[in-house]
Amino acid sequence: MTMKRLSIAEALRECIRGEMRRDERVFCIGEDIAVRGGWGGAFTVTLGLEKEFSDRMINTPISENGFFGVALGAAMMGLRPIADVQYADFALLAMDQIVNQIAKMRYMSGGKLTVPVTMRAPVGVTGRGAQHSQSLEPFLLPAPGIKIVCPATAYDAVGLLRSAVRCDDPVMMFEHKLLYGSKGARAESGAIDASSEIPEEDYVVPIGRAVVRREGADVTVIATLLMMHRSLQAAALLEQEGIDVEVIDPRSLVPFDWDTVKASVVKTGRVVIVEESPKRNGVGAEIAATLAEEMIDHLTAPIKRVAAPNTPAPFAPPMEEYYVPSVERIAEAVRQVTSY
Amino acid sequence: MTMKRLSIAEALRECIRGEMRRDERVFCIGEDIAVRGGWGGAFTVTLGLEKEFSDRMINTPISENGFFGVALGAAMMGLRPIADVQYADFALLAMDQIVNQIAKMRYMSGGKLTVPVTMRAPVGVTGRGAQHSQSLEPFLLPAPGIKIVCPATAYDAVGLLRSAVRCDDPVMMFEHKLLYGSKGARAESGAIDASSEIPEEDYVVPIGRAVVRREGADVTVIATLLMMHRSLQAAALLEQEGIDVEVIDPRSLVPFDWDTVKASVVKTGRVVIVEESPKRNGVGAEIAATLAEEMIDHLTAPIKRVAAPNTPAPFAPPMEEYYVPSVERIAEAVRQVTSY
Amino acid sequence: MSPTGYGPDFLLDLYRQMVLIRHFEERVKYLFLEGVMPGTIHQCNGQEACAVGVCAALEPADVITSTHRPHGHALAKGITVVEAMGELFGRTTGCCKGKGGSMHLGDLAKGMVPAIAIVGGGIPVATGIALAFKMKKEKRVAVCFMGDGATNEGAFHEGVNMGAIWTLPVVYVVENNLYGASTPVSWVVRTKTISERSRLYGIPGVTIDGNDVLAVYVAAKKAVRRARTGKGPTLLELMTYRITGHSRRDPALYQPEEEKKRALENEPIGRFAKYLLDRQLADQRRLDQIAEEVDQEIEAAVEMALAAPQPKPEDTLQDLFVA
Amino acid sequence: MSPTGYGPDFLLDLYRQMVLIRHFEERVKYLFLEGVMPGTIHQCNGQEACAVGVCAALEPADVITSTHRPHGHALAKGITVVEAMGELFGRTTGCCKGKGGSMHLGDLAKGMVPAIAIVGGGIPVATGIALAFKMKKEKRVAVCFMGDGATNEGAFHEGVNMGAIWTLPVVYVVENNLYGASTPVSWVVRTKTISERSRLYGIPGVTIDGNDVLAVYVAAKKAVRRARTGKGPTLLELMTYRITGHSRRDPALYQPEEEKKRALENEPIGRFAKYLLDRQLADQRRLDQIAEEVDQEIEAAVEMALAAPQPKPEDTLQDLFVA
Ligand SMILES: Cc1ncc(C[n+]2csc(CCOP(=O)(O)OP(=O)(O)O)c2C)c(N)n1
Ligand SMILES: Cc1ncc(C[n+]2csc(CCOP(=O)(O)OP(=O)(O)O)c2C)c(N)n1
Ligand SMILES: [Mg+2]
Ligand SMILES: [Mg+2]
Repeated sequence: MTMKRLSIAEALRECIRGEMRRDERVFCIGEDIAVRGGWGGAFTVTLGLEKEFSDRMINTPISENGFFGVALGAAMMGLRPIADVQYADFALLAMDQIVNQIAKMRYMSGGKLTVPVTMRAPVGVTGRGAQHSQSLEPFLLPAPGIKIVCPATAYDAVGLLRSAVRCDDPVMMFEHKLLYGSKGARAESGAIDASSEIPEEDYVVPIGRAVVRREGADVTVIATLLMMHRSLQAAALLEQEGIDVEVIDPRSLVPFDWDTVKASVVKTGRVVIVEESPKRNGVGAEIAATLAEEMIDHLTAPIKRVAAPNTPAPFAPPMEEYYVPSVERIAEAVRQVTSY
Repeated sequence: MTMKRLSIAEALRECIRGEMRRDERVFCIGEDIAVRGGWGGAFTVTLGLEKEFSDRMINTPISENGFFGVALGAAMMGLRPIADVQYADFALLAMDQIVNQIAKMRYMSGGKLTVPVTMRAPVGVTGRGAQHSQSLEPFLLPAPGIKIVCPATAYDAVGLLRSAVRCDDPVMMFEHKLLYGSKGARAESGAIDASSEIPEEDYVVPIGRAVVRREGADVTVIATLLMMHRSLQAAALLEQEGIDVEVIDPRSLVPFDWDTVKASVVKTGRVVIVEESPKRNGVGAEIAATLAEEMIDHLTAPIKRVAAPNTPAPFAPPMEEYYVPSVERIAEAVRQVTSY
Repeated sequence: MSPTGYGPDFLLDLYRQMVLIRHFEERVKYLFLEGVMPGTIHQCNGQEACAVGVCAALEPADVITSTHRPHGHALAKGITVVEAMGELFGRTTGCCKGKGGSMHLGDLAKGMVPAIAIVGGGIPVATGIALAFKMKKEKRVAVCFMGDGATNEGAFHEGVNMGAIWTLPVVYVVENNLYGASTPVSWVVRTKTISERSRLYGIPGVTIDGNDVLAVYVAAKKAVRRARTGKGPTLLELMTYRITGHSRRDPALYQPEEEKKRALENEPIGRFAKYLLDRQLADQRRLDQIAEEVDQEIEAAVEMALAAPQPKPEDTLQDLFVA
Repeated sequence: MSPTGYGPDFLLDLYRQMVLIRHFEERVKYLFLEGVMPGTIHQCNGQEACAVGVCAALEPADVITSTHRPHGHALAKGITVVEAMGELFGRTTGCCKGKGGSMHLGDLAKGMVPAIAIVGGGIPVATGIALAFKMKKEKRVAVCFMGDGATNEGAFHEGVNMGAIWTLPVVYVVENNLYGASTPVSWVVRTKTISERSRLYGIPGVTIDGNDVLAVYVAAKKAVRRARTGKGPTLLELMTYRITGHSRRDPALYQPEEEKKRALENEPIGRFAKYLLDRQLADQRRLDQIAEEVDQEIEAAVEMALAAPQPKPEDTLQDLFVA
């Protein structure tokens, strides 16, 4: 079994290439994804794919609501679109097609049709101000009918994208700008290495399965994407203080792997949930609420959520730094719940 | 002080009329709001207002994203629009203008401008299937920059709308189709009487202030809109079983009146949160999460959320009845937490 | 009226379909007002020639999208009265097993996507259906029904533009009934016709008498052929009128009496009956017989629907995901 | 070139503004590549005549909306170099106190809404600004800057349609630089010009050489007069070219070399310099002097910005709500 070390952007590109070779029903649709001399979408994921798949890289006008609807129509006819927006913020323009149509169509049909649409959207606060920074997970979690995945490593990105493309249900994949490892003109300052050894073989990461990134006995930290990496850094820091942190990466938000999380909570009795969105009704709200409903007898300290404040993302670096949960803020939250 | 008994639809109509008389900057914008022989929006709220305010009832094309953007532009120039969508579901078409523009504009300007936009949207599952039934609260709670109110009575509808129109910030008011008391061709089957005695004088209900609808010692039930009424019915039922239920109507979701809720939790130690949305990341998620973070030592039983299942709204009546939390389901949840 | 040369079977079938839709709507309205039928309804009385004329130009494998006002489209595309009535009653025998209801009638097996009740929402979807046909090199055509009001939605602009730039096999059919809900089209559209809007996208647009079923059929046939032969979309504007309320109990007081009166004189079924009688393609007895057959079919469907099983409450939890 | 009859002060001011914008962009690019300036940037090199020509036709009380590429619009509408540079550096002296950044430059006090970086997002907003002017019976005009790519967004359709049906005092300005990001306009628009799209809404549309600052000024003047006198919107398409990357370090490899070369020969500042020199409205020394003054102004602004206070971290929590 040969392996290659790939960044998330590279790994996704090779994964899409492989899926398009494997299944001619798979195609890509989005803005700036198929221009020679262009960037392969906003973060180089589809770079160069138009050379091999000239007919299956549909480069759209700037019409987000429109092309998500197009993806839906094509999917109902048996194709398997991968639709991407350049920034998750722009998916707000397509909320009708995503939430009212894509998510509900199978249900409204009485289960008679399938909607195998894969959607991709980059999230994260990265120096671009309020309209290019949102983590859209909280806006899609309340929408029944869409599976949601959030890979933090290249290995998971490939495995989850394969699962998504092969799944007959709509799947939204949120990717983090600072984890892509995009290169050249599209490199990001502040990027973190999320590359992995990618096996040659055709593996998948099942949707709905969490992974324990680090085992620990004292406290359970739950985080995805960039916050997962920062949580691992915080855990390393806390180790020196004698705090043994378990870090769980849910990887999928819908369906959510409650078994893994609950098993950890039984063990540690303490929970910190970290996310990059504003706190109100974020990802952590549902996790904390469910644990409060179902696990209260196992909790030996109050649950703690670490999140952005309830404001849009500010531009200036000192404010942005304050806005996004830092390693130190995560560590401090862990200290609080362990010293409760 | 003279009073008139008015339904919510009538009370809102008189309130809007009063605000438009008081302040010539106030105007209404939306679909089918100003047609003679029409219905005054989808639920008769603006019925006939075009006779008195022919220049200030802006009847738009079917262009939701567009007219919310128009409202924003007009508001920045000093007018005070009241924009409404016919069903909250359609606000998903306007999420860019609502979430990316209206909510962020003041913040992005560094606090230099104001966005006095009032928005109104009818919610509730009412026999119309999956695309005319959503409660949109969960989709706006994660968007910083919008205040959210949910009046359950005509008194509150007037008081909160006055506050909203006079407030320099964007306010979204969710109204419930079954509480309007709309008449004639627009009457709803299954409607509940939410009418109130409306004082003549110019009162307001401050945004961010909850109300205890029923005092009780054993358990705190938190609910807005239709679910508040059903919770009161459940409380009446449970009284006969010797369970003393406190029912809190937050009325505002942003800002949220934590003081009132927490005081109640200190007293009862038990919490049931009821809502009409699918459970995942609903209104109850944030309330439960916050209580789990801040009030865990006061809780003598697990928090319980009563909500719709994580599916779109089905059409057929037996399924719809199962979908929307009933008085009995609320009562059963209360019994569970009190017998814990 | 329209060019002749059609056989009487074909013409009488068009007639039968229009009568079926009209009587279906009338029966449904009655059931609704009686309180027997749940939900809300948007009916197409007066617009039958649009659904029937367009769908007559389609193959079974062609696919339509529809709107909040889908009953006529469904029946014209081959959904049976039993399947439609079952769905309106929310029974398991309905074409969406009771999950959809009136506003989401449809069945892909019959070439109809569950109707999309978000105004304009079907336009990008139909475009995507056509994209799939083109990519799969299938000679099928997508037809997108919409109202005049829908042409002001952003989705119209985005969807039609993509259909145009990619030269897709799709026909955009605008049933212009002069009102978007209660709002007159003249308030919200400044051009004389809606079909002119097609020029913006570089595709042909035509305005047709939408109450003349044969004119509709001829124009649709042409647009469908254009689509099927790879020449791209057409915007077909069908001038018609809704001779009932917008929904439920709407008395449509915003429609001027004079206008309503003219519309009643111009409604498509009476006009087509006259056409058939004038040319002796049928006699009154035959037309009456059709009406009677149709009524029997509807009545049987009502009875079947009322006798059909209701979904179980917990069926709510089914049909969301495949796995 | 364009009609004359303008005083040299006016013409030299147009020149000065264009040079200011160009040099501002060049300095900013350098600061950005050096890593001194935070964030991302979208620059308007080559498109200066659009911003300057249009804004020269406006009164201070008129209001513009802008896009992800707003530096030129901001400077042309009267935001000072100090305020703009301060914002790009995220300082409290910036026109948005560091909350906005490059993509949200603006200040209503100067008649510019904080720029809207959602493509097409400003179109309904500008329409609403114009609605307010009309309702308040103020003789002010709204101008909406957008790119060619933005005209495919639903927001374009909805916004321009409302401007048209209500006859609002608004000018829709399309800077057609032949690309939406990397995508050629010919891939996504089927009509020859974008200004033709105006016909869909029943308003006038014209296509102008957007690298000819006087032609832009004349056309804008006319459209603004039309708006101000209550005759409604105009769609103004300005043909131009971006002679820098789309953003940040983009090498713009999708722009053919030949096309780039022609564009450089056709860029607006060189052309206008030649116009001024040919007509002896200025000599080279005067033009050099302008460049030097402008550079000093920019340099001073950079220094001020670098010396200006950063926002405090907790300032993040301010400015969301009034109360
Ligand atoms: C996005 C959206 N906005 C508003 C509505 C409410 N609504 C239902 S039908 C209708 C009018 C539609 O007009 P038109 O497209 O002309 O179709 P018609 O009703 O005339 O058949 C409106 C406004 C809706 N269903 N969807
Ligand atoms: C709604 C939305 N979709 C996509 C983008 C990403 N994006 C930023 S600029 C741009 C191209 C815009 O093209 P155009 O309108 O022609 O303006 P130009 O960049 O040429 O000035 C795109 C796709 C965005 N900012 N907003
Ligand atoms: Mg209509
Ligand atoms: Mg462009």
